Amino acid sequence: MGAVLWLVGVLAVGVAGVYAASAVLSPRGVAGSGPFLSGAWPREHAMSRFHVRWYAVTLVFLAFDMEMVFMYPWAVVVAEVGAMAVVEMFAFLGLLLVGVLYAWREGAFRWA
Amino acid sequence: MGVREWLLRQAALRPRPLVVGCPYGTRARLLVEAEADRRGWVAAAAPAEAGLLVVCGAAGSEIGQAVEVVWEAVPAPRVLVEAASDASAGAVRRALDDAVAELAAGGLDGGARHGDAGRPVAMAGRGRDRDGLTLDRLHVPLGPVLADWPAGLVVETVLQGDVIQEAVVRAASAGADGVSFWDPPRRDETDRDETDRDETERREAARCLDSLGRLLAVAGWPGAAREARRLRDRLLAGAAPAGLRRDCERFARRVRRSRVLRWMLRGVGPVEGRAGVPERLRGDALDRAYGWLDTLPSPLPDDPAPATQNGGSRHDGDPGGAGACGGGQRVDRVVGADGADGVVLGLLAGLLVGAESAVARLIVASLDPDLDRLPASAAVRRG
Amino acid sequence: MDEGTGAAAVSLVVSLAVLAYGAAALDAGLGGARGAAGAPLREAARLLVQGRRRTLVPDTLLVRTGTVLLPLAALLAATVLPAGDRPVLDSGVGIVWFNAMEVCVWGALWLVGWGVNSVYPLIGGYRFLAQGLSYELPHMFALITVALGAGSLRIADVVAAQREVWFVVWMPVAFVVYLVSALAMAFWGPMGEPVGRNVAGGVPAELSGADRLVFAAGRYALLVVVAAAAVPLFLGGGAGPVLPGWAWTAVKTVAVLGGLVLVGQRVPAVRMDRFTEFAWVVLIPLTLLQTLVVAIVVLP
Amino acid sequence: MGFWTLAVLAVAGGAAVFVVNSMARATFALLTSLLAVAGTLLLVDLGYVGVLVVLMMVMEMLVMAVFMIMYMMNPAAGAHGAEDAGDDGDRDGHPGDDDLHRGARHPPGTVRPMTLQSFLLLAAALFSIGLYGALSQQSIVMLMMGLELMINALIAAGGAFWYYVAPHNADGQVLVLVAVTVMALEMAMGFAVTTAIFRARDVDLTDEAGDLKG
Repeated sequence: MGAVLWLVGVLAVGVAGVYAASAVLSPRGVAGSGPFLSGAWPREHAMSRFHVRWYAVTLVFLAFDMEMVFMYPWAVVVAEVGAMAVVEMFAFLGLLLVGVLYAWREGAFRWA
Repeated sequence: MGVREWLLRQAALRPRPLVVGCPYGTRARLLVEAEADRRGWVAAAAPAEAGLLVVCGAAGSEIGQAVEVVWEAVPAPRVLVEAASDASAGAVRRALDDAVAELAAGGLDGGARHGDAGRPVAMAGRGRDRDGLTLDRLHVPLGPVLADWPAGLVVETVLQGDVIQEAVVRAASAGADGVSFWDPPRRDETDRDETDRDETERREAARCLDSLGRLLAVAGWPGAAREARRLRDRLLAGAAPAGLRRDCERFARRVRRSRVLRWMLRGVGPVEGRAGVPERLRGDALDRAYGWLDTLPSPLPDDPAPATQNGGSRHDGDPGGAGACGGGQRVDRVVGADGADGVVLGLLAGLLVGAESAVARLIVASLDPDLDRLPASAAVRRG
Repeated sequence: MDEGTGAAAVSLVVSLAVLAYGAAALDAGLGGARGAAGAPLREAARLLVQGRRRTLVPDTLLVRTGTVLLPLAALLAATVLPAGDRPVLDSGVGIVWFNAMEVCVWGALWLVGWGVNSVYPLIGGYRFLAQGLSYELPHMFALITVALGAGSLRIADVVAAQREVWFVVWMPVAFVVYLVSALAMAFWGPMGEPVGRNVAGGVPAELSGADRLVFAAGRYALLVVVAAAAVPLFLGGGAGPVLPGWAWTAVKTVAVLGGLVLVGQRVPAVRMDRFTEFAWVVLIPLTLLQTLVVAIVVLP
Repeated sequence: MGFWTLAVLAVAGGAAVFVVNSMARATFALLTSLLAVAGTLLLVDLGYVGVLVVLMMVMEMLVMAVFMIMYMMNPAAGAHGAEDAGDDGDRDGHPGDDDLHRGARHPPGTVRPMTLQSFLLLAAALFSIGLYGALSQQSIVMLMMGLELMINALIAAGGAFWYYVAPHNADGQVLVLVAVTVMALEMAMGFAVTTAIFRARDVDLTDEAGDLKG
């Protein structure tokens, strides 16, 4: 862990160095400007309630995501536990895939 | 401060140009693009990454204002280059050389550090949409200053998320009058000789390559886009057509082979075959791209004799010759042979509503209207 | 920190920097730049002397966090990869660590995209999240298949398990899926829509100067790391005749990295509104099938 | 020392969730808290669980950010000053702040070794902040953040109990895994419900959604 902290330190020094060099070398001051909008001035802030069309995908994703919590340890012990582990895990995955099929049929993966 | 000067000199060798096309500025844009490619410069997509703002053609008041706003957003060191519609290849080269020298000297450092005071900006307002969720809407104009975008086209969109809810399509007012570069100079119908026809076909093929370059760039295929533009430049420079024809065929094969491109363009921006809609606009974006590819090798003459009409300047690497758009000759204004460019403006708004941002760009690029061919009154279409 | 780890840390930093520079130079060369070998240096020089700018009321804290998070995530992900003889962090859960650090890129891109208060970066940031939802599960299943084949989550064990036959030979699907997700993780080439030209450069569209330099360096570092991870995971690590282990690791990493950079110029961008369906309906079942095959093979 | 740094970070991040004005910042403050707790788990040899919490929480918080931004009445108040202070008056200067910040500024004078007690202290602090949030917040999504802080406390406590009380069998670790799963479930259900309510009635506040009619 010590070496990792050392690496993070090296990165921090590097990034700080870049910013320091930039502060010295670049023109003084910070230029303010509007965001790029093909030459127009924005009428409203871009930070807004961004309508995410794929929100249905996120919910399916969360379900599968949790699968991983158990699947990583499972991968390590399959050889010890034997066929039962494979059968159980793939039965579980099969159930989840049925959910995916349903979501697919409902058009959850096509939003545009 | 020797370090800073040295870094500036190094940096000036690879500036990122943001190229702004203006109405009737196609010729200048082609010259600038060819010259930038020759120097190995990579074009910028946004002012923040640019160091060079190149305005091609006469901006006029509307685009001029837009250029001003974008210019504010370009960080120093920066240089603004204006390439006149009738600039020669040599003039463009010199202007870019001057720009490099100026960048190496620190560019327009400009003491003006402007804040964001003055212009009020509100929080976004809400509106219904097809999902039944009432969420914020943003007004986002596409064009006139946008990379890989038809010169002078403005699409004022209302976005919810990244999907276009409303679109108003119009042409920005032109700063000057002129003829489309893609319509070659002619004398009279009766007076057309062999060379003129070759020239017409050559320009048509070059136009297809230009449009393909734009479409492929928007489709995120930088390698093929660059190849299309290089072929276009060679074609206009009057390179030996034999080798060019082979390269065009190879390019067309390469583009057709791409399954990913097929997957991504199929079904994008479908145009029905109604009356009044020219054949080449029909189908989806992929059909139109393949249509351009079809017209590629055929018009190239087999004999390598270059057209002599404008020969002198063409050997200068000057597409179309300096006199082409420069007045002096009697030129007829040709409104795109089939009127397709006007039709596109009518279709666009309807196609864009409901499209996601990337799809919208693909739709525009696949139709690629040449606004220089429109009648003077700018059309406005709402959707 | 003992001497071996220290050496590993130093060699990690050096090789990451060298490879990232090489990737940038290769990309510049393929992109048509003249004098490509010096192109990244010139670009760095340009960004160092470039003025700093600020858009309208940005959330600077979030932007800076996201910008710095990008190289940080790449570096931390690299700690479990053996750069020389051994990794800096010889973790028993190295594969999960790699996965976790790489996921931090989601946060980095979204923070930058949201924070600058500009439409195009905002769209880019959300595009990357949609991309994440599509590539992450096939990617995880590919990693799990590797762990399953080795019976361990430690990367050294994974390398050891390939002494006889490389995983790429009998897990081809997982390897291909890994490469696709590697492109997606580093938002590179065909998976580069979050930084696409069609949204004016996407996430970093409003960054200039030092911010852009750190972002770009982080992106190249990330590309190197995802390419380098393919070597211990699928290509037998340092195994090979004649040359020492570190040299083979380097050769294989350069090969994978070169391939990824090449693909960036050669393949059009993939949009998530089409890819998501493909990922869920084709890639996930396919990788699961691969996992099943491997699970049956490893049964005693 | 490492533990106390992380503990202070976790508590400060948790408190910041209900203090900062911008939704984006609130989400990432919560993420900071979660990652700091994951760090403490790494300190007590819970390698897999610690790294897994990092992996899952980063993804979940970004999903959170997606919904948070979609439904919150004002997604960016922090960036735009006081122009809409009316919306989040309830988040200004709640009583818990001072204590927490005092804790943050004055870590224990003597660096105590990490013990079960110190973990429980951390868990209790996180749980209280979470409970405060869950009870005081009106917005459904903010309320969920409170719940998540409480689960975060559960993760810290569960990990510590495993390490200090029963390190020889894996039950404690499984408990933490279950807590992580519960958190994801809570998010999935919460967001599904929020979306449905928002679509039907255009509200995202608990009080307005209280009646079961319609």
